[in-house]
Amino acid sequence: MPEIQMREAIRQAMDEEMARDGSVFLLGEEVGEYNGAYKVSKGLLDKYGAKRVLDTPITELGFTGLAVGAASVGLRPIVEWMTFNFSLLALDQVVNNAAKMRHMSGGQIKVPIVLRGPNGPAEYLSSQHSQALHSYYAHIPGLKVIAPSTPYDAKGLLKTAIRDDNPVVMAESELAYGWTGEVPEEEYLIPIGKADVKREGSDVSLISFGKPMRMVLEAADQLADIGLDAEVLDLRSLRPLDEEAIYATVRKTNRAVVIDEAWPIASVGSHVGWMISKNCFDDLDAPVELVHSEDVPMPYNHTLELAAQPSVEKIVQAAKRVSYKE
Amino acid sequence: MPEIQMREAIRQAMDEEMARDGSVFLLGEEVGEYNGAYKVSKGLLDKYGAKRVLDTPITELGFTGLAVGAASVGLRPIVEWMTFNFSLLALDQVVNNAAKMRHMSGGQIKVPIVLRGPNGPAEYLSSQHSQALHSYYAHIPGLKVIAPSTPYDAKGLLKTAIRDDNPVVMAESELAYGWTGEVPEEEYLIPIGKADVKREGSDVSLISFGKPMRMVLEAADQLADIGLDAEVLDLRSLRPLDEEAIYATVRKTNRAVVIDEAWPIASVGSHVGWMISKNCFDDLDAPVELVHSEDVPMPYNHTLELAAQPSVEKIVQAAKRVSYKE
Amino acid sequence: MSDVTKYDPEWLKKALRDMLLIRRFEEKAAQMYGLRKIGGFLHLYNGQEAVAVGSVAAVDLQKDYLLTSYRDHGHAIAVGMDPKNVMAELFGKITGCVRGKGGSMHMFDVERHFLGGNGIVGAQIPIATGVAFKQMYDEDGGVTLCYFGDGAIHQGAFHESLNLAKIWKLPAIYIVENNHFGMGTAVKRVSGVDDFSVKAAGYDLPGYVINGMDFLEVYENIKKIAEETRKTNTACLIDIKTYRYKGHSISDPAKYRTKEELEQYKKQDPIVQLKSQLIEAKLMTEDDFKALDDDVKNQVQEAVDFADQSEEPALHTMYEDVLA
Amino acid sequence: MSDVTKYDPEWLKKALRDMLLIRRFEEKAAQMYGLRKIGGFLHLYNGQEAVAVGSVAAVDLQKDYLLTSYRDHGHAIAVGMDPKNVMAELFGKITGCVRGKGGSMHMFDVERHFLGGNGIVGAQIPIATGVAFKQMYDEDGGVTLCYFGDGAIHQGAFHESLNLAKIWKLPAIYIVENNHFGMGTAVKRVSGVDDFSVKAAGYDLPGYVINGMDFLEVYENIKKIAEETRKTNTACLIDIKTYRYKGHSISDPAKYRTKEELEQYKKQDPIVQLKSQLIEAKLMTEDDFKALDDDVKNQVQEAVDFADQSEEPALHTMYEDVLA
Ligand SMILES: Cc1ncc(C[n+]2csc(CCOP(=O)(O)OP(=O)(O)O)c2C)c(N)n1
Ligand SMILES: Cc1ncc(C[n+]2csc(CCOP(=O)(O)OP(=O)(O)O)c2C)c(N)n1
Ligand SMILES: [Mg+2]
Ligand SMILES: [Mg+2]
Repeated sequence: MPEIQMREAIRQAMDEEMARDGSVFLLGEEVGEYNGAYKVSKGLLDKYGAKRVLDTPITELGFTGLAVGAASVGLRPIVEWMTFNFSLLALDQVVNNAAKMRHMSGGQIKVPIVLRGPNGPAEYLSSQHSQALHSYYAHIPGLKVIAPSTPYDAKGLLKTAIRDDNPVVMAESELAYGWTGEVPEEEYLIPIGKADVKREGSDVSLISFGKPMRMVLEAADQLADIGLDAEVLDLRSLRPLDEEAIYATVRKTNRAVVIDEAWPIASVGSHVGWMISKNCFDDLDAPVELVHSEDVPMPYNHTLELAAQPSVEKIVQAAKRVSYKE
Repeated sequence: MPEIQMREAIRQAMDEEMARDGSVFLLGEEVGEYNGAYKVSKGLLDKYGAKRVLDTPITELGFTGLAVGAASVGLRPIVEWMTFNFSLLALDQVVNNAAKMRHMSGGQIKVPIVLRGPNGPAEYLSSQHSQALHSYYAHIPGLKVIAPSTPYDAKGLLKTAIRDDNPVVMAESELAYGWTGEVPEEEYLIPIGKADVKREGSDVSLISFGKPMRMVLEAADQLADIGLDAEVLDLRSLRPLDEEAIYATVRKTNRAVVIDEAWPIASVGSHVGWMISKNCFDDLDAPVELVHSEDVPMPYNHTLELAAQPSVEKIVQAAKRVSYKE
Repeated sequence: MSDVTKYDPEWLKKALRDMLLIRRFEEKAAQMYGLRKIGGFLHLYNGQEAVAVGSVAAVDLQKDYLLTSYRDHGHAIAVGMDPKNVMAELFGKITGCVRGKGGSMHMFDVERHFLGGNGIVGAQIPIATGVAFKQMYDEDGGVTLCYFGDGAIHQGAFHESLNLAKIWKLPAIYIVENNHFGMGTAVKRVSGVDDFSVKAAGYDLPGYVINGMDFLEVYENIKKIAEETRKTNTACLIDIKTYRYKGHSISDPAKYRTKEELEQYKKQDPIVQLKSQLIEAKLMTEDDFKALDDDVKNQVQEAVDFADQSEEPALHTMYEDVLA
Repeated sequence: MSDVTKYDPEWLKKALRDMLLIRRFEEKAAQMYGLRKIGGFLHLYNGQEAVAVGSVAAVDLQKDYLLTSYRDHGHAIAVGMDPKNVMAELFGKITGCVRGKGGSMHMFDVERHFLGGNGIVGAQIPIATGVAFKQMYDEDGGVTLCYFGDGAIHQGAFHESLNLAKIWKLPAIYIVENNHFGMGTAVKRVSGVDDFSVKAAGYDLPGYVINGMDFLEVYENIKKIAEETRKTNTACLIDIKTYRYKGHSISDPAKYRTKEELEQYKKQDPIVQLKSQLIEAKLMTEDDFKALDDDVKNQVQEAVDFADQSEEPALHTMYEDVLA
């Protein structure tokens, strides 16, 4: 299987779906002539032309709302937000229209839109540009939310998202765009709502999604070195959550650490922590730990910036704590 | 002590602080000539004039941002959002400026602003107008978030909020504006970050905040009838959370039900559920239950609308479940 | 004032009937609210009938679309929705046009190309721009009518949308239903300009002003403008001056305006005007009008009966219509 | 072209020095980025120096304020911030003007009335409007300069702010630093109009166009406009035409424009122009300029040394500056 970058996997998904279905189009800031701020859409303008790959003005609310409207009458827009930080400006259109139009119309309308872009901290960008905002989307009924951690997952999930008749938010990561992984040449789809065991283990469950997954797998390796066999569950989908898979791994290991790069309060991470605590109450041998970002705006200084985020070290420590191996 | 309505308590707090400090002013849609969409600001325009009580155009992003700017140079604005549903349009200015300016300026700037208005479902308003969005604000470092449940708390907390040098979001409730309660004539302040035991009990802890508190107290009465002595903790502040008070009540009763009228995923309610599960692991005799709104957009039909929300019945059932009294 | 004799009398009477139907529907809705059959917000359209009826008459809903705000009963009836389903929606019944999910603010009829019914002030503007985008994308010759209030025009969504419509050549017709107030706030208290059509120039788009109290004036102007838009794929902005007779919503006593101002507008009542024109042109008698009105009242009463007798939605329907 | 002999030669040389200091500072910053002393985004101001220096010279920072976007080093230096603290901020050091919290995009100096440094395109527009609100509230005679890009003007925040400034009579001066591109996007690809000053009429505010490649033209116009604004409390919108020599940020090769276009603008370089005028008027010699440049380069090198030798912030500072 060829090894490709995450950005290429995302591009392939869009490319294949645009080739398959003329109603799919891409819009966003710099997605066309500039080939994307992070080169995710590279080559798509050349291939599909300016009608289907549209450079927008810097108007997140306007172009996101426009895409919601276009979706409500049968097109299948893919909106690229240059980053999720800027999607706050568009949130009203996502929460109050994309997620509500089907409901408000009593089921008459469907809104097949994909909203995607990099989420979470990159590097050296300070507080306005380093926010993991997936919890905002995961909170809202009427949306689906996915957060892939490998090129394989990104391609399969995005293709499914584009074909889904509902609004799907895909949280990517700037730092992960360059990550490589195997992606088959033949077509495949990954269902939304299914978590994936990325590593089997029996001693402790590490549960995460998106960019932190790489640290989580590294932490699992380090834990193996000290005799702790970690199972790693990649949620992949934040709405719906794959409760069955979450409980299955915890029931197997009796210990859980959830890793979410968001701030802690009202996060997907702490929610999963509560779900496990409630539904695996008799199975847990230790409290569920959450490794999260420090509850502060992100500093620019790189040392502080790294210290503010989850790390392999923090994950290892948490796993040791829940295993009473301190 | 005089009994006054919640709206009157909020008005008194604004009135007293405006009288005390000329830099405090109020702006929002219909707060002036119309005396407030829910009559909370009644009489303030007459008393303080159009310079300090400003009717804004319908431009949530603009007037909220304007208030953040005014606060950054020393004024103390109170922004009334007609409802929190519309505050989504202003969220960028709250998250990316109000909550970040102090940080981005390395501590040079303070942003003494209060952002308040009704949050959560009222009645017969369908999905765009019936959202409990406090979790969005509670998620963000750099903000404080309060949610009073009585006229007494509302007045004392709001006065503190207006004097606070940080951005404070106060989640009120349209349905609660008419609730009455005792409020002393003499001045008092309530610190932000302190929860309040609204009812002492020994069998089970009911933990909530804001509008659902009234149901929670009613549920406690019903539980008493069947021999369950519930302690009721009113969080009052959602950021910071009063962890000490939360753990104290759970350590006393060994059972907890959290009630939050928001959707469940990534909510303050499930976060508190996780915190308790983690920090009172050895104290809990049953999993922490969460009573939340159904994970759907709010229907207009009143029967469905009520069924979608927490209710006395649901709270009682949850309390019975955690007490193994089903 | 336009010459009514140019037009098919039956077509004119249909327009008169539509406006009257809206008026009587709204009166009845207000009454039902008083009886607590309806709850929540109820934004009535009395006085503005010529805007919805005149503009809908001027377009072709086979290919054209319309979207508006929460003040949407008039548009719902103008596009031909059965008042029964509109009233049933107000009653929150399963027979309502959106199954009791939306109530007053969210009337939808996708078949008739009426896409709501939006409760967030200004939010329909980008959405409508997207519908026009689809018309451009498919080159189907349609136009999209986007109605919003004099209060909504200050929202950022308006600004972003008009620029998008301009640069992408979208056939959107932006209509300010300027009823002079956003809730209790008079236009002049919150707007830097009196005439909203001047804002069009900021996007290099054409701007127009139309008297919205006259059915034929609305019809003829929108007809001309819509053809122009179809031909040029150039969006435009129209300031239609109108007036709402009732408060912002049913709970608003509307103390912020004078009785004289209200009476001034009532003298130009669109229904009375068209009726007088028809009578003057001998296309109708007072008796004909009376009969028409009785017929309309019957229809509205039938709508109420239908709504009243309809079932409430079953509890499980709460989980429906969330995801496709 | 303005007559330099009208002005105090020392004042002119100070302006020349400020522009040169910005230019050399940016060149050095780019170099330091290459050495990985600086990370993240780095938006350089080369070419636009006359805008910040000319406009700051025209106002009184005892009472006036300014706010801009992430492209903020030029403004920081123009208001008189020590390049040491600006460079140290780029290096993420505790001696940086915002303690290593903000980096390139968030320069602040409250004492000098410079309120950043905002990373969200257009977000400084409502904030600046609020600063002008405070000036109105206190009737302190100040004005607020709000700079933003040609890309930012399409944001809803712009539209909402100008209307607010108009109706509340706020002394805000909205300056589009029109460098012809928002990242890789040429103005004409995303704007319905070429000349942004026309948008002012939509709010009944005055609009102006200024050549931003000429220090004195910027200075004189802003001076006049600021006095007008102070007198009338009427905001205004200025389209200042300028050009950025470098890519959008350091990682952008700027392939979306021609070398010819760039050369065209470099011929009007604001520093070269003012220098030539001074030499022509015999207020300065080539040697004087060389000496000035050496002095500036020294100052920039000192800033680098200072930044380099400064400490990183301690870990616990992460928890500081979050709440007051
Ligand atoms: C974003 C938003 N802000 C505020 C409101 C509350 N609100 C509902 S209608 C209205 C007034 C709108 O006035 P206008 O646009 O003139 O429309 P009209 O009601 O006159 O038809 C307001 C402020 C809302 N629904 N949405
Ligand atoms: C709301 C928002 N959207 C997108 C971005 C990403 N971005 C940063 S700068 C920029 C271009 C801005 O262009 P312009 O306003 O012309 O300013 P210039 O960079 O030319 O000074 C974009 C799209 C952002 N920072 N904020
Ligand atoms: Mg109006
Ligand atoms: Mg630019």
